[in-house]
Amino acid sequence: MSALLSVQGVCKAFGGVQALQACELEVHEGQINGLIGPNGSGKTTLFNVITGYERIQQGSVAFNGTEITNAPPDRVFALGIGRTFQLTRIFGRLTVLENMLIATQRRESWLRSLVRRAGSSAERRRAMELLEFVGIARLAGEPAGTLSFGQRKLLELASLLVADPSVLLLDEPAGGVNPTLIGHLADRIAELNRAGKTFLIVEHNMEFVMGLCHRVTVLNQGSMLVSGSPEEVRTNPAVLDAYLGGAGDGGGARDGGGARAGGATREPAPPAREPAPPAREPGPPAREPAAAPAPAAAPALLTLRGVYAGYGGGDILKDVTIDVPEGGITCIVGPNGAGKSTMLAAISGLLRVRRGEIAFAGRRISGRSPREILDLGIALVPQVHSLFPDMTVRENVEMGAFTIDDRALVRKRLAAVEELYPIVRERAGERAGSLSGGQQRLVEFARCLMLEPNLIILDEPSMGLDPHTREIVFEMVTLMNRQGRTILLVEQNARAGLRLSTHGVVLENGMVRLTGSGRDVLEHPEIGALYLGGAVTADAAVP
Amino acid sequence: MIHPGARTAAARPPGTLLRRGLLGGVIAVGLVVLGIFPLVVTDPTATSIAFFTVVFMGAVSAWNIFSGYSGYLALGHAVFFGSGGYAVALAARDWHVSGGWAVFGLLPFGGLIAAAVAIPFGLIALRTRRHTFVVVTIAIFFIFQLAAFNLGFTGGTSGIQLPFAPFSPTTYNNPFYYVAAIILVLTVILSWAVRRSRFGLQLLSIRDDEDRARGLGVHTRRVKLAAFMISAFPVGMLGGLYFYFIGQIFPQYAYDPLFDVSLALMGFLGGIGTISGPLLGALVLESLQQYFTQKFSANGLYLIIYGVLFLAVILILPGGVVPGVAGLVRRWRVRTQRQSAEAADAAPRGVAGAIP
Amino acid sequence: MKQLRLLARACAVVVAVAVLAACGSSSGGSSNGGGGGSSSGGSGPITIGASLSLSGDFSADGQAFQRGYELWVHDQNAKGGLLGHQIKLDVLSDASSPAQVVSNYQNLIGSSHDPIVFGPFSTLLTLPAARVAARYGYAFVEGAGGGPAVFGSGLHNVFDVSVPVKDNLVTFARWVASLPASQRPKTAAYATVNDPFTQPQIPVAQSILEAAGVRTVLSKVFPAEVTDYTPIATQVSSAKPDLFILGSVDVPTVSAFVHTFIQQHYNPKAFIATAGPDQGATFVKAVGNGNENGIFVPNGWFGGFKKADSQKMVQEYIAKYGGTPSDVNADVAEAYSVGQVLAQAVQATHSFDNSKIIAYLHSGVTLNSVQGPVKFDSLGENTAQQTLTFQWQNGNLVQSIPTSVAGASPPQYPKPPWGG
Amino acid sequence: MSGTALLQAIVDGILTGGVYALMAAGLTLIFGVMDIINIAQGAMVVLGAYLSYELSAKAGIPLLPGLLITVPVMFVLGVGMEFLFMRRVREADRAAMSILVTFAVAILIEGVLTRAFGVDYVQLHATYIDRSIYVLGFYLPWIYLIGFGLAVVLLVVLYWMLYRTQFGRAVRASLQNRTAADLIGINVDRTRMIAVGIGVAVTAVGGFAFGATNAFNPNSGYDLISRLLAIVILGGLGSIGGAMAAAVFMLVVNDVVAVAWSPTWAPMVFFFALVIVLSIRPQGLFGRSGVRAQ
Repeated sequence: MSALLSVQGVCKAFGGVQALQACELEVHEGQINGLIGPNGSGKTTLFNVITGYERIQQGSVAFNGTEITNAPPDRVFALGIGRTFQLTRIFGRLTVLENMLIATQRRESWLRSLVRRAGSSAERRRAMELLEFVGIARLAGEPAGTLSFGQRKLLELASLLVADPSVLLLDEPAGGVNPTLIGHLADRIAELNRAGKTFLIVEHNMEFVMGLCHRVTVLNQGSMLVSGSPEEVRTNPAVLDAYLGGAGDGGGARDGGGARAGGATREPAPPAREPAPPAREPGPPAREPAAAPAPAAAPALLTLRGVYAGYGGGDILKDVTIDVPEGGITCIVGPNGAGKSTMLAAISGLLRVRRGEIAFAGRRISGRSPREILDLGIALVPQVHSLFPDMTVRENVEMGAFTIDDRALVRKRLAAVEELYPIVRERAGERAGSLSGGQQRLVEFARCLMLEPNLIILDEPSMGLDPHTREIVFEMVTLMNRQGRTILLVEQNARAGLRLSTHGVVLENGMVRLTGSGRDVLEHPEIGALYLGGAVTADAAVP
Repeated sequence: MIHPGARTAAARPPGTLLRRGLLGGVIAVGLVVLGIFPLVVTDPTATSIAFFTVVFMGAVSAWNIFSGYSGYLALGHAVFFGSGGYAVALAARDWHVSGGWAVFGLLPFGGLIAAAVAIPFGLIALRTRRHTFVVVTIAIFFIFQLAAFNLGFTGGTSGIQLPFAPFSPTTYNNPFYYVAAIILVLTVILSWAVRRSRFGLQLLSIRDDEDRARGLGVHTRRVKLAAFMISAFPVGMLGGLYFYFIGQIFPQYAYDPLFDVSLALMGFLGGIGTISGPLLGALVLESLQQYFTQKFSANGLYLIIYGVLFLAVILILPGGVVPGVAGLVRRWRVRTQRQSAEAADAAPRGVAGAIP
Repeated sequence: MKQLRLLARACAVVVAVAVLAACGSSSGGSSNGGGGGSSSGGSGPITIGASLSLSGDFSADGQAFQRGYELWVHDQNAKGGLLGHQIKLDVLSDASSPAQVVSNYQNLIGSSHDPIVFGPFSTLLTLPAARVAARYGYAFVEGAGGGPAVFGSGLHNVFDVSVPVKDNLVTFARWVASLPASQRPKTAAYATVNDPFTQPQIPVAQSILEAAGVRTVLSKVFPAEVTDYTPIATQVSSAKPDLFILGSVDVPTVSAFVHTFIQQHYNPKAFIATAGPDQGATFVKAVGNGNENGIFVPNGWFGGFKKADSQKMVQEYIAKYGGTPSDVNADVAEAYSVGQVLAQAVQATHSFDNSKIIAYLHSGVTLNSVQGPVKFDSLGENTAQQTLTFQWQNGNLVQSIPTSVAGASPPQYPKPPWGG
Repeated sequence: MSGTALLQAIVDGILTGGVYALMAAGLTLIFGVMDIINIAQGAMVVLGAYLSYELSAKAGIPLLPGLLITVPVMFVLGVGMEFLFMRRVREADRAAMSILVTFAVAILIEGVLTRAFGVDYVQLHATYIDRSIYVLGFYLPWIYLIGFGLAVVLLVVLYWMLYRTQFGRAVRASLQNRTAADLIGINVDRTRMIAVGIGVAVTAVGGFAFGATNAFNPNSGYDLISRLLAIVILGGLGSIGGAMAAAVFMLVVNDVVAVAWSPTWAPMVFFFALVIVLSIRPQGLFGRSGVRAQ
């Protein structure tokens, strides 16, 4: 079997940092290739090089025998290589359907394209089918800018499929997508693959990668570590060491790296939970959301009562009522577009609450400015990068204490945070923008600790992180919790999230579907099937 | 998001029919007004102002085809206006074209020259983006203006005279008006065609995320350059017409920075990226400006009135008149929907159910 | 997306109607104002229309012109108006924009039916305006459209009461040439803005001076919107010519050169600027008290002009706007002369019939104006009047060349030191 | 063409560059840092000049001390402009809409000035304006030295404010990532308002320098704006030092060409240089590419 896409000796450096180091990669026709590796190992850079977004001085890229080194993106696409982006990129001011009509491999003159109507009825039909497939057909008429993160990812993939390229480069297709959907995604990828499509997939979800891929390549520090069948890779000590981290994780990867990561962090956890022991008990299994779990032991720190909120006058949250018990970790799960991020925005004051009330430690906070809410001790770490890319790491962290004028206090806190997050000291002088995804996460955590908040709200903390980093992040979450901070968590990696948590909330279509202790939710039969995805994926995927 | 979305989708078919009808009606009325204006209002002041207004409506629509759809803010279209003007003036002089209708025949030539100028202009300017692009267009604009001053064949500071048109003074403006009106209609049709074409969609995708568009096989360079040329052509024709009407072309008026700004202002005021926005913006601004200048000329008073009106509009409708109004309408629709929705949504409360 | 287009179109129509109405009413209103004047002998007021740059690039001159026109109207009405009609002035503003000028003259002639129109300011606006007037067969008497472009245009109805621009510097040049070789400047430098008003003047003067053996050490043309005058001015001052001729259209240009010369410790024996020094007090304010002295400016007229009607006008001006004779801007006299010439033509032809007026003005008669005699050639240039050259002496702008003119005070040469 | 003449031209260019830098400093702050294209910058320079004129001519307050009054006045103007209009403009089309607002502000300023002062030209006067010192065969005019000095001082102050103070951090933060800025408790609206205020305030100093070296009237501002924009972009958006360098570069090119060749071609040569530089370095001489999330 000849290599359809081959990368040879590619080097790429940004400033001093060597992103790719004599990198080799072979993608064989008709295969699903996994590309894994720690954050900052150059996976995305490699994608950019292949698709012509980054120019290289050394090395070569060949597709189907033709040299495409440094070919412009449009040419690469015309040849049949399509790609998605880690931080999804869609056309915000166009409607979802219009987004679907842009991709083209037709080499037509602009004059021709000028007289051709955008989207023949056939094209539109195809577009709707694909939207149907990713499950956002009902949004066809909406401006793409209004979609939730997960929905954007799906749209991005769908808009790519329209032009049906022969090779698809997917950058974390499962990141931020809800587990059930990941299942369908895997099925479809497998199906497309059977239809002859070749895939190169960057993904941190081991369950996904190992179950789906015929061949897995591991990058480390800009060059290929190993390449082989999932089994070979999974059992390769070098990989375990460099990437999968926590011993024994490899074996159970099929059961979900995330789950293991969660497991790994659970061991140190129990003492952490002392502040709120009752939460560990199964507790009265079923209850109205109004009544917080174990009210006596853990009074609700944050309460939402019949909250309505949304953008552009429309409601996304509808009559949401939740209690976040003090000292616990509450995890919110639910499908994409269920309104999870919207809820966090409403809590932190970024979004106006139209009806209902949010109270924190007994004080009404709905209707207050982000600043006031911050001062009350609520810190939010949003889903996508929230650092100031152009400032140094140190500056970024110090900015966390922007509202504190007492320099001495700031210095004290900074020292404390540096204790907890050595990276803040190690990379103090570097531009935050130059850090890898995982490192940025940690810096964001560090920054939100500068105000020593009582409630920390984390939106998808593990998104886009390799298993190893993810473990660290989860450890940090439990650690912060152990230090007495209440955590409110939105986690797409639902299993891991819930294992970590004392309480779980399931959100659907902007309404609370279910509340209970973490374990209740985790083990609830129907819920599990619905939102947590199962081992389904892998089986379905094996051709 | 989802519920309203579903509802609108459901409510669309009857809505569109109604809208189509109204739209057609309004377009018809617009065309009629455009067609009979100088016949109804024979007053030369009015027709003269109408002429300049129509010229600007055309020019802004053309500008919008590039800047509005691609999102690249060009402040150099005076280059096309002036080049078209000079092309027509020189052609009329050197080919000894007698005044009258013959000169109108030269306008397409002016347009072609403008489009030709757009090629090197675009090749250089379109390498840059955002603010840099804005300033590069300004710079190139000045290069042309200075060239017109310093090069011999432009007649330098004395400019070039265009032939006299032997039309009767009382209806003198009408031929010019109607030629302008024709160019305007064609430009609007072009704008509409672009908007619904595959090409237009590619332009819009460039506006939203150029790199991603390239990644989806859009030949961004070519598309942008093409759009630049397309929008240059009508502006060049209108330039020729404008200076034929004025009778003399001077460098400082051919390449007038105020022209650049005016296009942008009219476009933004009406709302760029839409078809009707530029028309509206030019219609209001150019006519009011000429009217005010005549009436409230006394020491700077008209400037103050003009400025205040302007700010008032921006205050009420930030983001341009057309999008602004649209936004209000949308919000109003959503609100009404929500009221109806609330009744329905009252039920699901129970769903937040306990585990059995 | 759809309903917004709809709405926009709706608005568009509404506005269209509104504007339509506005124009309609405007024309209706003003036509009542100005109409009917064309009948000679009646006693109703007669309206004279003009468009002036009351804002924009030419606003300074435009407003001076308005004063000139108003003064003339006032005087003429005092004398009983024109053919028994009181005169009403109908001034519209063009923001120094050609498009506006065209609309305005269509308004004045076509809509308001003003039987007579006067010219706007500057060659740039005179041309488009004159063409409109020509269409209607109107005589176009103007005072500030002297550029060759105007006379080259083949318009039969244009009459410029001022001296043709290109001869502006001749008087001065001849005087310099006439100086005894010992005193005559050895070297001269020329700098001019590229403008239809100034550019034609320089070569004429230069040829006369070079013929008289005055060596040209520097000759520069600079753009109207110059970024920085200093390099040119410094270059002049380091060339140290005895004579410096500056082709300027406004005060800032002259002022910039003056200040740089002072800073560079350079003081030419003679310094003439084609426009700017004629702006009276404004000029003095700009260059700074005392620095104006010794600077020449060519012109058809000056505040201290020993001519009965001129002095009368100046007194009225001062009575109305204050200041001293040297504060009176030459634009005022140019505008005033336009009125005078027109009045003589109307009285001679005893009608407001523009064709008769045009014929009369072309007939080669010599008319009178505050600026002196006026006699038009076939192109509409004023051939009768000779250019005068003026000089700032002890804070006053006085006529100095030719010395033969009544009340001329001899030129200060060489120029006194700055501030002196 | 003698060497000294060239040298003289370079010196002139550098000194006049200082004056232009003064006028552009405010613009680079507003345009570069706040993403507002301020068409009114020219009009504001003229306004500043008139304020200085009024104080010195009518109230008899000398020019330089007068700045202590004109600067705060202009600050208020800027704050008002931001508060009333800018903040109502959506993030997405701020750059575009700001053109509308600032143009309206520009003609308002022109209108008011015309009513207040008429259209006759005026110029600022002070004993030192016509003085100059003799150094190595060159006469260096005091006013330009002062202008240059002020420019340097202003540059340092602005730089310090932007990169060394908490406020400066807030300004940069709210530009780089608005949501994050909100989340860490920065009052983004207020920060923007003050920043715009400062940008307009420093324009008062530019007005002084402009008015002392040029005769001006209410519509002298229009010729300036395009050059100031060019300077800001060439220097690199938001780079204050860049603006200074670009201003000097522009004037030196202009003056040298004017002397060595012809003043009529001087601006053209500069604009050619500008286009070439920008098509090679779109982010400008001192701008860092991708300062904003694109």
